[in-house]
Amino acid sequence: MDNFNSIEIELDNFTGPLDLLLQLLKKHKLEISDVSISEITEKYSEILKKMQERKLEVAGDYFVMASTLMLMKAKSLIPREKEAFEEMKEELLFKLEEYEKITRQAEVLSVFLDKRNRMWRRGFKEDFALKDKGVFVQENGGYVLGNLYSLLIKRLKAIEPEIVKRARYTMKQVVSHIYEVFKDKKKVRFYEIVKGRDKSFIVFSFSSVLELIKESVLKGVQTSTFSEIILIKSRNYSYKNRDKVISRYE
Amino acid sequence: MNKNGLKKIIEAILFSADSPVTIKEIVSFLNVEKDSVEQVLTQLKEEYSNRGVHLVAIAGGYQFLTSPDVYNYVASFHKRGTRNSFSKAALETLAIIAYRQPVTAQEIAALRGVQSVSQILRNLLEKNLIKIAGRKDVVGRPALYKTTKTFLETFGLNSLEDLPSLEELGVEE
Amino acid sequence: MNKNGLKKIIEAILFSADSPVTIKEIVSFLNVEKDSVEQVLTQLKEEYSNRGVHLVAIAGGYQFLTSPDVYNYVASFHKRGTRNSFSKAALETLAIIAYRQPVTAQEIAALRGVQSVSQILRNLLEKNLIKIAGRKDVVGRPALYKTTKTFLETFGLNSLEDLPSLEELGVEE
Repeated sequence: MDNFNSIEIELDNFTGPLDLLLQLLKKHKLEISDVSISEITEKYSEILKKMQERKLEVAGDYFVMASTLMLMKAKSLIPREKEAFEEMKEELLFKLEEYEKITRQAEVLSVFLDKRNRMWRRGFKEDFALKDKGVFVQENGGYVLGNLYSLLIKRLKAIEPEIVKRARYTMKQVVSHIYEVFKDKKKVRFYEIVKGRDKSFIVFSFSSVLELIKESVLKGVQTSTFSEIILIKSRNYSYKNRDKVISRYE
Repeated sequence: MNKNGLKKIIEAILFSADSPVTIKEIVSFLNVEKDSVEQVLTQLKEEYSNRGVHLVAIAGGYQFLTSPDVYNYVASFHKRGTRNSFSKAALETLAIIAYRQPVTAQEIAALRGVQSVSQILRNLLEKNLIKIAGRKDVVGRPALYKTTKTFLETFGLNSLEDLPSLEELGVEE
Repeated sequence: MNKNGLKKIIEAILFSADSPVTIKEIVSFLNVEKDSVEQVLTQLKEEYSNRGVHLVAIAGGYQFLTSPDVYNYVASFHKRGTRNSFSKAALETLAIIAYRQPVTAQEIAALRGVQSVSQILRNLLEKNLIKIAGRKDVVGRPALYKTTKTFLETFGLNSLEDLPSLEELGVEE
């Protein structure tokens, strides 16, 4: 067994099982064959073990490859499984070859990147355009939107799951609740309507109240811009006829 | 370092800087004579004097700026770009309309957690990025908004199906 | 507009833009012959070829960039060290998309021998290096990924054709 400390293979630097296998084959100048499969399997498993010992997070992908190698090893030992072994070998070789091409192409990109990184664009831009710098939509407009939308949804989910799904309340419920609150009262602070309720209820209440004000069911009074809204029963409020109004809401 | 090498370095530094660079900064950075830096700057100024870009002594330092006689062209060239530039609020609003259409202003405001989006909607309507596509059959009959073909063009989409799904974006529905 | 006037304007526009400007944009903005724009660009490229700043054909357009041979000085002057860097896995993923586009996430994962590449794809999408360009017409209609103009800019490529083929790399197809 090799002394793993001397292996220059970086344990935490594989991009996947194919990468690990390829590095292993190169390092030990091995080829995948019935003679060497046992050795390869052993070395591969040994590295996985090392990775686990080092508490590196080893993705399941690596174990799938390990079991493939073990299966190949088993087949290589049984004469009548020779053909099956050859098939598996061909498939693995093909994958490795394709993967090797990709590593070459990745190297090409890395060379281009290196050269580009040695050039600087102009840092200063005279402000010919807007003062308020907007997000410039490039080719990825759809993704920009999608990403924003997903952030919105995530944000909302954290504070208020109901708005995202189907709202827990209907306008009907909220309006009916408002009618109840005003049943024995002439004047109510907006806060009293939504006291102890969640955000989506507040949102619905706010828009319902606006509607009811428009319909002269309620009157809204605010002493200054951000002060509390005080609601007062108005001429169209009628507890008896409430169902007629409520039914108009969805 | 020969003269031409020094000139190249100073030129590149001035070009890539985002504010004027002083002679002192260059001298102390390159550890060269003040004289030679001044000579290079004079030479660069001279070489650029009849170009579209000038080297200008400004705010105690030096900076490359576009020449004043082509300013109008440059300014209007870059203003064209603002057509496709949006505030984040506008983009959020567009995102909601794109994903949930048809939606009402109220629903958009609720999702964005703001009181009103009417100003933004007016703006987007003006730019022809959204349209009113009917009214919702509830009290007040609020307008229902949808995205337009211009929207698709502006965002480089073939169809609304090109919008990545929430799943692809790593969000569970 | 005489030749020198045109040159000044184009120079100033390119100089002040923060991303590559295409010939097409200049032609349509200035309403001049494509030929004369091309001539000016060739001339400018030539004039800047031995300076600290070069005119570079990139991402299908033109952009002034500092010359690579003064990189060290510029970088240490601005105290900006590492620039764009990518993990090996991200580079492999980009290589697959660049060379085989359009591809699905599943195809990328299979080629790399891993179960999932969604995290890397999200990352690349966020950086605007790749985009979703339609959907494959198979069950599930998976997204097809392509590289973007930002990818070309980031890697200093003028077009995808600049990428050497496997044959040129000495690999049999």
